[in-house]
Amino acid sequence: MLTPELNCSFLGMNLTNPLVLASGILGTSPSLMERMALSGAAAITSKSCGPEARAGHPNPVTVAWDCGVLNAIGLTNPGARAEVPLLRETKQRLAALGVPLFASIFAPRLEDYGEVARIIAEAEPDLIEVNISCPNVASEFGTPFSASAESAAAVTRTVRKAVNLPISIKLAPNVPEISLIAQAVVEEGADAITAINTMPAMLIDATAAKPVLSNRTGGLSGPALKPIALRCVYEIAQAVSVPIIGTGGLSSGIDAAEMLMAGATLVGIGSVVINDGPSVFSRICTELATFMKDNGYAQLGDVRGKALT
Amino acid sequence: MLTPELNCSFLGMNLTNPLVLASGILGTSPSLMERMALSGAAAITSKSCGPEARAGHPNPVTVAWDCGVLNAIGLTNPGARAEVPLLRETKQRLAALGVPLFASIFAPRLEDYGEVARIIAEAEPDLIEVNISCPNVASEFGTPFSASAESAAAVTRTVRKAVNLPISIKLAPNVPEISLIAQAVVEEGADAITAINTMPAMLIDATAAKPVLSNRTGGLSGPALKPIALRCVYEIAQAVSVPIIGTGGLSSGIDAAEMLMAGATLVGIGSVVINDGPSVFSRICTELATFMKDNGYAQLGDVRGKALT
Amino acid sequence: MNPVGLFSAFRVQQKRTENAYTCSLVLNDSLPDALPGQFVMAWLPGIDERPFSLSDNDPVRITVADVGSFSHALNQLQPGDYLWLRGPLGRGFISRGRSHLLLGGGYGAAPLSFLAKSLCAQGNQVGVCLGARSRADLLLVEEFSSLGCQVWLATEDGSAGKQGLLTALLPEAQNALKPETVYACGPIGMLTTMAAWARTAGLPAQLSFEGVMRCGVGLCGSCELPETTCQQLGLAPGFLVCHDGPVGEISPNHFS
Amino acid sequence: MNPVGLFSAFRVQQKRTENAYTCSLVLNDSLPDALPGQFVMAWLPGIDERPFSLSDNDPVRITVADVGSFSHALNQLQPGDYLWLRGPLGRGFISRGRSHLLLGGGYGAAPLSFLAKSLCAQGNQVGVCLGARSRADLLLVEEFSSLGCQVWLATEDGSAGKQGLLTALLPEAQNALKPETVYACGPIGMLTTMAAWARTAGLPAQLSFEGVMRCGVGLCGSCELPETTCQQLGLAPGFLVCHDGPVGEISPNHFS
Ligand SMILES: Cc1cc2nc3c(=O)[nH]c(=O)nc-3n(C[C@H](O)[C@H](O)[C@H](O)COP(=O)(O)OP(=O)(O)OC[C@H]3O[C@@H](n4cnc5c(N)ncnc54)[C@H](O)[C@@H]3O)c2cc1C
Ligand SMILES: Cc1cc2nc3c(=O)[nH]c(=O)nc-3n(C[C@H](O)[C@H](O)[C@H](O)COP(=O)(O)OP(=O)(O)OC[C@H]3O[C@@H](n4cnc5c(N)ncnc54)[C@H](O)[C@@H]3O)c2cc1C
Ligand SMILES: Cc1cc2nc3c(=O)[nH]c(=O)nc-3n(C[C@H](O)[C@H](O)[C@H](O)COP(=O)(O)O)c2cc1C
Ligand SMILES: Cc1cc2nc3c(=O)[nH]c(=O)nc-3n(C[C@H](O)[C@H](O)[C@H](O)COP(=O)(O)O)c2cc1C
Ligand code: FES
Ligand code: FES
Repeated sequence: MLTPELNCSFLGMNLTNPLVLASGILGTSPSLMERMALSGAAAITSKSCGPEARAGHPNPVTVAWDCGVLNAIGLTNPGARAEVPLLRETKQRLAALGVPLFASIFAPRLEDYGEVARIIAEAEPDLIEVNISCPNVASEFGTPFSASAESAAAVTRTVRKAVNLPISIKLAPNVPEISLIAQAVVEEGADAITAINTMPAMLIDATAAKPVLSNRTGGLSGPALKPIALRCVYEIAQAVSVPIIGTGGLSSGIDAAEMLMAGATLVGIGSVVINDGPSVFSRICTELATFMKDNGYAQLGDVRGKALT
Repeated sequence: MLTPELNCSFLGMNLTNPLVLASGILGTSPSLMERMALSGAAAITSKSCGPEARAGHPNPVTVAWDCGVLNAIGLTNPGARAEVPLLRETKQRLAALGVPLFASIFAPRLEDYGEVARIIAEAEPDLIEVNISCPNVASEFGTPFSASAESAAAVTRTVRKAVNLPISIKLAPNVPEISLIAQAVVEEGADAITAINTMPAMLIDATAAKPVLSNRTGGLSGPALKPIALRCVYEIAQAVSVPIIGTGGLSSGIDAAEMLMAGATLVGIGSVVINDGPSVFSRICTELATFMKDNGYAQLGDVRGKALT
Repeated sequence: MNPVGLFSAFRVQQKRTENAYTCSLVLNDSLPDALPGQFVMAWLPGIDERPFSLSDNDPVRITVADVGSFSHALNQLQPGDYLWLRGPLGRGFISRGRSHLLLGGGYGAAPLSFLAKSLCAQGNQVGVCLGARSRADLLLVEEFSSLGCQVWLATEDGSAGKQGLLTALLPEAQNALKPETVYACGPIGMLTTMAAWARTAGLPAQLSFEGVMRCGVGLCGSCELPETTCQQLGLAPGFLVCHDGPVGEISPNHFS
Repeated sequence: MNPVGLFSAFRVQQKRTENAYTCSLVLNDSLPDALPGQFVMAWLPGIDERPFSLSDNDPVRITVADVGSFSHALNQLQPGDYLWLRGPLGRGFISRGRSHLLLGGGYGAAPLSFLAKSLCAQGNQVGVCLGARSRADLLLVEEFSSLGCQVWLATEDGSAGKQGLLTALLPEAQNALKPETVYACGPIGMLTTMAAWARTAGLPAQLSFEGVMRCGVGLCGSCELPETTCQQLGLAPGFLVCHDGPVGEISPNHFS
């Protein structure tokens, strides 16, 4: 059999493979984003950016163990205005490699989403990913907009009106029925859905008798999240027909194949960067190609949605 | 330092330690329940029982790996009427050991909860645990009652009216704000809260290109669930003052201590039974006592809620 | 948790017909650290999942009697087809002594062939009693012989070996072999008869039980042996076939 | 994922004052497989968490200069107090050749003491250049001497050793030692000067960098070396101090 084709099309963009760097992993530095594109990330999502500069939470902000990662970085970002030149620079470097840039945004209030989107649009990213699901700022911002179909739809409407770029809405796993929220945002014009963000969680150090993170709670990612993410994507794929960026706990090419089978068009790669470093993309690509070859899949389209039927 | 005291009081019952067998683990057979009480479980929760007999889902119903367990047993039970003699026998055997019996119930419709509770009350369990959060019957029963404060409150009201026994409501992790649901059920008269049930999840076998469980989705338990459970209990403990049976992913005495520190009064032990078998309770008790001794805790009250402040 | 808890995909390498309704499926790999008496949960996606003893592990082999829809589907598999297994699960046989008597009723011969192979490889003396309805139903007879075991047969219709029940072979085999331990796998009636005989003979017995397997890892409780069986055999009540077994060890003293 | 990612509780076994604002905390255990040059994230619950190099690992020791609130809190710890660490993190020094020159500015001496100990234990020839503002600021001088290293000193005020910057010691040390590799830890200015000198001398250099550590495991991006620094030193852009470093290796050829 011939080498399987990993290239795929996503909202009119042509990607060399389905792997996308997930938002927040290694921030927004042009050199780091470029480094991951060189390693094989077919698209790059930048760290979520909001209206104002934020330093993020004090240390500890991350712990990792064999089942996953807990983080509460706290949406560290330079603020939308200062982010624009950074994204421009990143976009330019990525464009040279044929890699699209997805710019992630968030806002504390509904009204701000439109404004942040408009500012970030100046950097001309290929897509705006709308983070309505960061679990690590609830004490400041209140319940995330991902909590209900209504609030998720309201944010989508606001961003949809503000910009002409493709938008993907990033959903949270801690809801009773994620497919209803997916339907609501698609009805408001979301071009894609990114699922999922981290799951709100906490680790306590028994000897210290204290939560490990300074923010006390954090977001769970990595292997422990995979079964949750697969289930969310599986449910969303049955409810809507827009493409899904399936994200959560993927660490191998086999994991990526499983996510595609659950109905994802692209797969987000995040916490596994801990193990391999930025070069993780080339490993996962190779593994995915090997899996496809061994199992007689000629192209990604044959893998996609296979577990749905 | 003296040997730490593990005994504790829970809704007027005196328990020799804080470990409770979680519902559904090893069913409702009197001999198995007795076996776990003999190994050190200080209280036993029976498998959830509903109005009618259910065979449960076809195989595969469980897979386990290093980060956790996925199950979709499908609420196998003999129906409330047939359950009563089983529970009577269990209650009698446990009473001889000074171990209380918590009888878990569920129902597909709101109306049925009262009826099931009334029937099960005939067996005179020490507490009725109201399972409103099983993720594995959604395709038959619709969204679980744990999904909103309103539906959770409605079930609590129904059961509260039906029986005079203490009741604990078992909550689900896949909600945006578990503390609001906890408040709602306490307002309706819940004497305790059990948190959490499993997290809805899915595993796909890439080679088979199919979900592994016959029910497709299942409930995630075991180590992957621990950080989620700790966070839920931590949030509930800050919102209500009734005792909490903190359950999810605990595999050691240190884990149990962490759960107590998050605000639990008792700790539920479930999936870890896979590793040690029914004798797991004695190991966890010993580890908890050792931890307390090493860290200068004389009694459970000193550990409880320690991470809240 | 349990590293053997996820399915691995195997391929059928060879299929051997054992009798009119039983085949052995030889797969393309072994399972790490599998012991005779342990079992696997075999899964055919979209069909079902059921427990089968390992009848060999070099590579994995299962010997399947066609008794219902899933075992029928397994009997239809052809070389090259996929089969998914999780395991090895449960506790297997533990070799005690140097001379061993194995008793297999029906497809109970399956785990015993793996046990016999391992015992013979260690230079032990092994005798095997096999029973079935008639000659055509006997399983793995040649395999045991070619391993060097002494073999006794019993059939209900007398078409091979002694006419009657398998357990009727016990006195003769004991005389010939002077076993230090007896091992048995087959229908529950055969197991209890064997246990009673072993008690009288003052021999420790290892019995491989069956139960309805769902989780296969000691979580769901569905494979519990009936309390009366436990009492009868002197096993602690609440015996879980998947976790405490499938092999239960019965000392001649603890029998009641 | 990363098994070193969770905190372990240690206790201070011994506290040694190194100078007016620096102490070494000797803990009650070692870290498995820690290498010289690797670091730990040290956590005091309710206070903060910061990176520190291992200055020894038999048992763990960190050498802490009091420069701000967290390092001050560490300097207040007493024997018996708890300290939580996750690690060892990052990439450490790699011994190349048999003769080694180590260059430590300020608390940069800390990881070099662990390196020197390990190099000397393997019978290598080790020279150490240490620099500080004045005699009272020098760190671990006796420790290096007692390991059997040849030691050169420089102070800005001339109160000990040569007056001037540490890097001024390089020609003399090179002449005496003929090192095959140079290793340095200290302020970034010192590292770049050292790197320039190493290029001229045709020697490979291993430099231990600092960066603002948050995750410490290569997830957050906060410890990236400035792109200009990477360019200047011939490192690939996007160098993450916690993942690619703290020790970066620079060959004399790749320097631009
Ligand atoms: C530990 C163990 C080892 C076994 N080893 C072998 C073996 O080596 N070779 C072999 O042919 N058979 C073996 N069996 C029996 C085998 O599992 C059953 O024959 C098989 O499950 C029948 O499934 P079916 O769909 O073909 O039949 P069905 O029509 O479903 O049932 C036929 C009979 O199989 C049994 N059965 C049904 N479901 C289960 C279940 N989930 N778990 C266990 N038994 C069930 C019941 O007794 C039932 O009456 C073993 C069983 C156990 C418990
Ligand atoms: C890999 C590495 C190894 C180190 N090894 C040692 C050592 O062995 N001994 C030693 O005394 N110091 C060491 N440091 C420096 C030490 O981490 C800082 O001195 C310490 O963080 C200061 O914290 P503070 O709260 O006391 O001071 P602050 O008042 O917070 O800051 C003082 C200075 O410390 C630095 N700093 C602040 N926050 C961080 C952070 N999160 N990560 C890194 N640096 C920060 C900044 O340069 C800041 O200007 C090392 C740093 C790194 C990156
Ligand atoms: C350190 C870290 C920072 C993150 N920051 C963001 C962020 O700023 N915006 C966002 O939408 N998601 C953020 N996430 C979530 C990831 O994009 C991703 O959804 C999640 O980690 C699950 O994928 P993974 O298991 O592959 O890491 C962050 C995750 C981690 C681990
Ligand atoms: C096999 C299995 C069956 C379960 N059955 C029930 C049930 O019938 N009712 C219920 O309320 N919870 C049930 N649960 C959930 C457990 O009681 C517990 O809440 C969950 O498994 C988390 O705890 P653990 O991680 O310690 O297993 C079941 C869990 C498992 C693994
Ligand atoms: S099959 Fe579930 S406990 Fe044995
Ligand atoms: S500290 Fe987070 S990437 Fe280095």
